Amino acid sequence: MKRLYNSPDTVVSEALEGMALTHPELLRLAHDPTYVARVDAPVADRVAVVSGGGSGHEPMHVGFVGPGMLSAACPGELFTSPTADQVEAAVRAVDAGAGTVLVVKNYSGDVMNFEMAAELLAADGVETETVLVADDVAVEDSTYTSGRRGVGATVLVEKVCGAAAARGDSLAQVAELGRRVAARSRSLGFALRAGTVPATGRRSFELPDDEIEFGVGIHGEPGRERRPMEPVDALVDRAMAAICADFDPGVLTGEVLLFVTGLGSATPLECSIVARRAVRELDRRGLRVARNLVGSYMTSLDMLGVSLTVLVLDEQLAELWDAPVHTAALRWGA
Amino acid sequence: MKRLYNSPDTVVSEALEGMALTHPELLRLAHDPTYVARVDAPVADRVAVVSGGGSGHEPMHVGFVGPGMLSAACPGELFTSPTADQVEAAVRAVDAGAGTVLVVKNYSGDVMNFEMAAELLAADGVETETVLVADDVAVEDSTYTSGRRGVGATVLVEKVCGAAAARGDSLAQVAELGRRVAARSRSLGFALRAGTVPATGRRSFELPDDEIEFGVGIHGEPGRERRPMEPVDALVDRAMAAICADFDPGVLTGEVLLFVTGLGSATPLECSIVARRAVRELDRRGLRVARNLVGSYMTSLDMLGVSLTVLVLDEQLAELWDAPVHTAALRWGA
Amino acid sequence: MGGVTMAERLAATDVTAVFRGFQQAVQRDRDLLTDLDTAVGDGDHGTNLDRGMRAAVEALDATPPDTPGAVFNLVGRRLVSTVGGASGALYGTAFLRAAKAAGAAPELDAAGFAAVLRDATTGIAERGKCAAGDKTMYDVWTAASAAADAALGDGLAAVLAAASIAADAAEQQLVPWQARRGRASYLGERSEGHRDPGAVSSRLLFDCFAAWAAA
Amino acid sequence: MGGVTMAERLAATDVTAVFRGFQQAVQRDRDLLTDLDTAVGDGDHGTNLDRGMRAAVEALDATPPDTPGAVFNLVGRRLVSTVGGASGALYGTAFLRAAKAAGAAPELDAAGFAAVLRDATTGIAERGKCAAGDKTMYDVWTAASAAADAALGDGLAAVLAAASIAADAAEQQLVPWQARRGRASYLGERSEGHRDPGAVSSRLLFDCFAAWAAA
Ligand SMILES: Nc1ncnc2c1ncn2[C@@H]1O[C@H](COP(=O)(O)OP(=O)(O)O)[C@@H](O)[C@H]1O
Ligand SMILES: Nc1ncnc2c1ncn2[C@@H]1O[C@H](COP(=O)(O)OP(=O)(O)O)[C@@H](O)[C@H]1O
Ligand SMILES: [Mg+2]
Ligand SMILES: [Mg+2]
Ligand SMILES: [Mg+2]
Ligand SMILES: [Mg+2]
Repeated sequence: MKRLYNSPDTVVSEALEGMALTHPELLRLAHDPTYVARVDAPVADRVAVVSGGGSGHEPMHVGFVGPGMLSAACPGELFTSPTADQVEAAVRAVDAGAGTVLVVKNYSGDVMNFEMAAELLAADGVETETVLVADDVAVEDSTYTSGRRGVGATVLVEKVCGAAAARGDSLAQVAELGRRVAARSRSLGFALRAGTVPATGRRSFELPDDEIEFGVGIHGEPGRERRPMEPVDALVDRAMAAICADFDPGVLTGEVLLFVTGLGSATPLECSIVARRAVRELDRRGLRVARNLVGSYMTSLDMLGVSLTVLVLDEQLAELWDAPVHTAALRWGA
Repeated sequence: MKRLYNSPDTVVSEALEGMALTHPELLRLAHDPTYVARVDAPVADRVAVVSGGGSGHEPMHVGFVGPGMLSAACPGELFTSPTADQVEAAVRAVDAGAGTVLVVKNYSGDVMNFEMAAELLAADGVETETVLVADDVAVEDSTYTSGRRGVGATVLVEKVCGAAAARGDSLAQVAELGRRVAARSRSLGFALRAGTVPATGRRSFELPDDEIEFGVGIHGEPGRERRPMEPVDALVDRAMAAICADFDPGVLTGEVLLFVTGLGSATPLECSIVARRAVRELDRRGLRVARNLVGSYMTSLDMLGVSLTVLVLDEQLAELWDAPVHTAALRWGA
Repeated sequence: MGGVTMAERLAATDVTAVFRGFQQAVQRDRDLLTDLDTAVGDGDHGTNLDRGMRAAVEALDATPPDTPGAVFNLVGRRLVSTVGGASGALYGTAFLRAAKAAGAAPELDAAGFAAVLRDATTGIAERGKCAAGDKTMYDVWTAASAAADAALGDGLAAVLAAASIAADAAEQQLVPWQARRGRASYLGERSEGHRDPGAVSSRLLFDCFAAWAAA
Repeated sequence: MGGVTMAERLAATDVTAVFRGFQQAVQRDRDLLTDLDTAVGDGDHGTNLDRGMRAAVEALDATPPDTPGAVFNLVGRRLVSTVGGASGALYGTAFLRAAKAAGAAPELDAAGFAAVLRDATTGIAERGKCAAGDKTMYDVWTAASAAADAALGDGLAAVLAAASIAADAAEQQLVPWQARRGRASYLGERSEGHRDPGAVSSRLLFDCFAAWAAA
């Protein structure tokens, strides 16, 4: 399948060069090992926030590096978590002595590589706190499995931690706020078509014209369930039902943040149509969508689908969400 | 082909409802006729800026409504220019007595409907100035044809006119600046795959696996030339050569703004890879890319391709580009 | 012209009947028009005109006008406000000009119809900034108008038949040409060999006038 | 074990030769590993391990280490810094633990190898927070390690052969199970009936040790 690449091997490195070339005022690209840091890092007396993961989810994470969000991002190969080396080097580059929060999506590879980096850094006196994101209700949560995948809530955790760090919160405080966002978020995604893996030029799974993958992940893995295709409103209702049912009793009240992300090939028209139904569904449940983010912020190559996230807000989280942010992909108040 | 729609007939109306629901602080959606205006319009003593065009190019134009950019947008049916009624009603809703600049892409349908609206408004004492955008070098410019299509430069014209209007420029001044941007911009796009028309569920043209459409438009019409597929750098070079060769002698010097827009299904990775090469190509020609915008800001449903625009900056245009803008799709300094 | 009595005047109800016929023809050939427009344009001509003519016929049903001019005016206004695109502006302008030319006359005879057609055709040229040979609907209208003028002496039925025959011929004649206006012009030489969607829908309109006369 | 003389000790050059063999096996079976990972994971296991083992062999070529421990250390470090993903951390941890267990000894005998394997296997369990039966590469390693321990008395060649046979059997045994760790676990029951990519690549590694002994 034709794509806008030069060669499958250079997709990640060329895209990173492109990002650095078009955002010189914001980003610094380091090689061997690869990471992307704020040009002005380390920022004195501020906790650093570092994330990373496999590439193919752009703008996450590199597009979220900048004042008010990430201090650095470690992009791995396509869908492959970064190496411990990358994480270690990125933290060393941005840590200002106040410690670093690591935002880690709950995948074996990410967890293990960030953990190895944290061990190496700890041995050297660099303090880190890990915020694990595991919001995907499509996956059964059990101590007998690897637990849930981290998906959309990652973006929200990064925004809130970045804002807390910017206002001068301590390492423990920034981590606590990140964990609070993670704990109060639930997500679910569905796909009509898988993404195209650059190396093979093939889709990572094939779907007949009348079926979809419900509860799909963002790494080309098939979803939890294959279902018949339905009009998008029905799919949104189904996703919302799963998301809302998963919150602990009593948690899901008051004001929420709705995050709708296209997974790669969903057009803005489609994202808006999904958001319309999601807002109405939440409304119907007596919840107020006090904040929202709609667009393609966490993708899975060119997958055709969306992922929905609901975060139960409190006053502090709303305030940190509204705080200024200046990154390539998310910007306001700055 | 499966898409995230409920029905082909409701794509535009539901997406507009979604936009209005998720941006209540910014947008007001009017029906019969349909338009989207800034909630705070008319803004006293300020020139209004109104644009519009067929839907399917989101976030253009509705995503550019807000302080510092458009006062209102008139979304037509998919790929169909808005009716004169829509334009007339939108202008009446946002004109503050200081006149309205109409930003019109050079397509017969757009030109004629905006012209009819302007005639009706003039008869009623509402002053308008039209800025025609015709930047697509893929189309031969000749008085014996409809002239060039308006593509990427539209976004730049809307930003600059919006900034000029916000600082209090007169109708003539805002229009002059818009025309200056239009005159100093050149664009070209190419596509590896056409978009999927909702009504038919089919692509608007089919391409074999080893061919592309070069000089493609944004309405599903085939390009000027069908060419063999090449690595993306070669395509970017080819586009840049056509763009640069088209400027009048002496114009293309100094600082430029590079605008790379994905046409619907180009991933952020792909847009960055294209931007990387485009910056280098301009650099090689002795031009400095002083400003850039990279992302999917003007699309053609889910077309897989990109469009490149080069605007030759001057001090005033750079300043207006940098001025605060707060819209759903473009936001900085506010 | 197979009718028993020759139709020599168009009253409001007659023009309304023609537009109903046109609406049905457009609905029937919607996919053809859209396919033609997919090849050289943006694939919406059938949908556009179908949407507009439905709205026009609904308006005619709701408040039946009592002069041909009022029928043209209502159809023109509905097209302007529901179609969009090039064809919305062009058909809209044509019918609004036709309305003006028809004035308050209760009926149109051969000369009246030819005059109306002349003004409508001029309206298209002005709105579209197009000329004969640009390969647009204007070529069909101007051919029909010329034929109508030439047949003036033979009465209304002959005028309508002549216009329809000329429209059909013009539409076919355009096919090999290169488009110089509208979206098809972006294709340059690649527009050659394709039928022009607006020319085809215009031909349907003139066929409906002729069919009314022949009924 | 078709060799003329039985290989009873692993020197640095021997371990290096085994890793060269592993690199070639991974390169040869890269697409298989990737296809297996496409079915239950994210389709990168072959590419990941191929990238890492190429880097490891390059490093071994550039600065040949002179103890088995140093070989394990170099390979482990290269994997940690070039692979990423679960397998980078797991293979990396395993070989770094093996290096520690091997210490500065110039050669490994049967007991030495079994001890190294034991520690490496524990490293995987700790890093992966996994247990036997989770359907991961750990099942292969723990089976190989147990078999090696059981064959201790029969010498190094027997230990390596036993480990390889046990690894092969374990890999096959996993197929019908449901995965409980790693990406495949997200599939729940849909993981049943699929081979585990990490188990298959681990099996290749033990086969390479056995092949060295049998050469
Ligand atoms: N400038 C013009 N002058 C005359 N006719 C035109 C012009 N532009 C377009 N047309 C006619 O309009 C038709 C296309 O109509 P339609 O598809 O509904 O509008 P759009 O081109 O805006 O999508 C063409 O086939 C052509 O006959
Ligand atoms: N938590 C874990 N414990 C043990 N082995 C694991 C664990 N997670 C993954 N694995 C192993 O790693 C293999 C996948 O490796 P690879 O595809 O390279 O990494 P990733 O899953 O990050 O893409 C699986 O087949 C499995 O054997
Ligand atoms: Mg992986
Ligand atoms: Mg159109
Ligand atoms: Mg059209
Ligand atoms: Mg994998």
